Amino acid sequence: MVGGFGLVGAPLTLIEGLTGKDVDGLTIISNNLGEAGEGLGVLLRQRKIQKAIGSYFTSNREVGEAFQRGEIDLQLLPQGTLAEAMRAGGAGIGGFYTRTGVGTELAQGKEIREINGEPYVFEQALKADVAIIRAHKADTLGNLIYYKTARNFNPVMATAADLVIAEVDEIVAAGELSAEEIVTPHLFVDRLIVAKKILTKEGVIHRKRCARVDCEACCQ
Amino acid sequence: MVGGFGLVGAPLTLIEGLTGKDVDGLTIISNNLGEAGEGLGVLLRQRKIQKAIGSYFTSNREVGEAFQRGEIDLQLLPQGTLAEAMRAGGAGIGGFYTRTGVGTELAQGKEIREINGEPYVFEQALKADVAIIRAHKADTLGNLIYYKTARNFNPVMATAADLVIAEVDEIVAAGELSAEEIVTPHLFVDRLIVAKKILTKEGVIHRKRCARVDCEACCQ
Amino acid sequence: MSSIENGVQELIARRAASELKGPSVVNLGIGIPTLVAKYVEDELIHFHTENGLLGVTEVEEEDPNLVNAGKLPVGERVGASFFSSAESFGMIRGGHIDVAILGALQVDETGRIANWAIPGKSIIGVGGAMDLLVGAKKVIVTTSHLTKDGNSKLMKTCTFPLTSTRSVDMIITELAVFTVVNEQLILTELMPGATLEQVRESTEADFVEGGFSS
Amino acid sequence: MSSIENGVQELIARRAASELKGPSVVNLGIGIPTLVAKYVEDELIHFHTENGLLGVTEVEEEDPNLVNAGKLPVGERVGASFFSSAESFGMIRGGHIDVAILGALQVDETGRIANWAIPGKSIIGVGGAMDLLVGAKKVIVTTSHLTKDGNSKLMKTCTFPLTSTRSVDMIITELAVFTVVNEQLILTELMPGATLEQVRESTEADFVEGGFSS
Repeated sequence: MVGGFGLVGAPLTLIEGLTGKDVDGLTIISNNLGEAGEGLGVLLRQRKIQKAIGSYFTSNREVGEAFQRGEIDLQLLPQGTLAEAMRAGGAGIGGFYTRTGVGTELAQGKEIREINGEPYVFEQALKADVAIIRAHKADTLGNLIYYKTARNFNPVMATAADLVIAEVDEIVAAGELSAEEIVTPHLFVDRLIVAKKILTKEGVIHRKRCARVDCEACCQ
Repeated sequence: MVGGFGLVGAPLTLIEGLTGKDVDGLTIISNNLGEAGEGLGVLLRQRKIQKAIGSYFTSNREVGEAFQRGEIDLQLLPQGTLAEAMRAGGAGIGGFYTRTGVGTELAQGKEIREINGEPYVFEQALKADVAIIRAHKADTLGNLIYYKTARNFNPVMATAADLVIAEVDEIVAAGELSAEEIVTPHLFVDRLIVAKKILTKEGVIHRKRCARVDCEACCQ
Repeated sequence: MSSIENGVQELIARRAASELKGPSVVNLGIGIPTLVAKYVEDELIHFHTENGLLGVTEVEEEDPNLVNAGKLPVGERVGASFFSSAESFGMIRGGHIDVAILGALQVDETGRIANWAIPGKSIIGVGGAMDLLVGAKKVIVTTSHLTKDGNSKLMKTCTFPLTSTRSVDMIITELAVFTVVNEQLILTELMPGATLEQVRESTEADFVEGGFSS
Repeated sequence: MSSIENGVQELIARRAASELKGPSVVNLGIGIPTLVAKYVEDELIHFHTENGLLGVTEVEEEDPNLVNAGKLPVGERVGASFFSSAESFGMIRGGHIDVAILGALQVDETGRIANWAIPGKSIIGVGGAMDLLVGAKKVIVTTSHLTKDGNSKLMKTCTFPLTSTRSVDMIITELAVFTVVNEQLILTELMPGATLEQVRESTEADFVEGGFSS
């Protein structure tokens, strides 16, 4: 699983790390596959992705091209079903019924069940071996908070993978995040890194230093 | 639906309001029915409750007595299934599969389905006409934040009823609650009142004034 | 985009805006729907975007991490809140959104729409459209009346895959406003400058001529 | 409660505490399990309570709105977080809790437990026990070996309704520690002062005598 809504809230540093790794045959669960040549779009060009499960691959025109060339399998889900399937995976729910998609091509071949007189379609939970996500701040225990609409799929993915790696702007001492405002409690998070590749108004940039005052201590 | 885990996080002022109303035949969805003679326990004594759906009625011995006398119907759900059924109701999910309860008396008569080789039991969503809940602070738009473990079932009930009335310690101006820390966005909340009956170390007390500095303005 | 096209879009957006009454929570789709917000002044109308924000407002200072579902920069109003995609679609599917304003590629004569896929092209994107159609209490479609080739978008039957079996409640084009009652299109209003003849000629779908004002 | 009973409970709780290794997240049930926390010093062990708190610690200043699942006042440690019941049980069912320590009324010889209902009495409470049994990675039962009437709680078959079809991983009583392997009880340890004879006499369930230390 890879967090983000397009590039917003995507773990760009971790994705870059993956582009440098000798892996292939990946199944990626993510709303999109980045943009052409950005974010997950780089992994697509490298043909490391065998299958993608998401809701809106249209944001990267190269996905459709790769699909037509038979280079990638795509599984399309309505965006709410995608989010809910991850939540189910993370919360130990095996599957659920939603009205979304009933009577459309995306419900073809899926079980339909009437509940209180309305038709619902059965959808299975989604889980992943690894989730790479983007948060704003982590504390040293791994508690996370997010920044504005960069939250999107990240908190739900944090619950739904065996190994969860979070990329953050800053790591603060335990106790600095209020117990009431923590969105992802630390039990969901396995590893932390500080973001080096970030989304700005001018596009994706590399930064040598992270946002910490004592940057030297954390970024070499 | 009535929020709270026992008396903790229960909307005691609203419950008291209900005890003074000429209603009966209520179906109450709540983890417990208060304690003997406290919270929902008062409604029980008044025999206003026809049916209760919850997970732990043991905390009020009078529930078992009323049940044995045939004065009340009880539907018992595992606590996680209860919470999840409300979440499903609020999120437009018709029903879901959980492993919880499989092979026990609480799954009797319910559909069992195998998913990835494991048996799961089907549970239907729960919705209510009205939810009365307890929060810590509301802003004037109806956004809510909670206080410590008084949060419990309140946020999920806020999503699962046609009419949601929240009882709070304080109503602040819109903008005073941070956009990142709001737990219940205002679209879920229909009415607000300031709590007059509160849980303290010394038990449940009435207070004449609320917690606001400008109390006169809000509590006559 | 030509300035005529532009003018048409603004006209439709303004008409859609006048349909909104507070208090209500409104989700705006990509394209014409996004334009609706600037014609709304009622403070009791709150805009929701499915990527996780209630309280969308016009952008003041551009922030790459504060965007709407079309990935365009937006602002947050006082009293806004952020939440995850799972929570956001819980709001949508759970019936907590009063109005969704969506674009459409085609509308059939029962008011059902197609707006996510074109036969012959790879089907690779759906986004939140299907969720909004099942979940929003009221759905308003804003669209140009004709395709670029001059064919009616209001058809007897959609030739593109349907987005939902649910009929929308209202269709607003540059020529007319239709309400949908019992799966039937009712012409309730002519848009400024449009004639009944024009609407009849430009509409393939059967519709009932309601007691409309022009 | 007599001081002997008290001593027995503390003995069991201390033994259960020694089973915990950080980093881990541990959920403590009502009764003896609650006592376990005070014997744990490892800061990498975090206590979870299903009513919505990760980071339970001993109470410093009593707060009526800061309680555990037994509704007893607790404290919150640095780095704690609060969440709703729905999220809390998502953690439990979703496999995010490493260890649950629970009480039991009966344990059968395959390691399954009954701890929520007594036949003949109205069944009016279950709480979170069933969720913890299906969700926690490891389940440890702490219980007195005998009922108040002197009957073995470790039985061939439970006569009370089962809490789950899942076997627990370990049973700790004042007499012995059993691990459960392939649905079989293995005696792995005698508790201080207990003899093998005593365990044999007090245990109705069949068990294997492992290579244990006393």
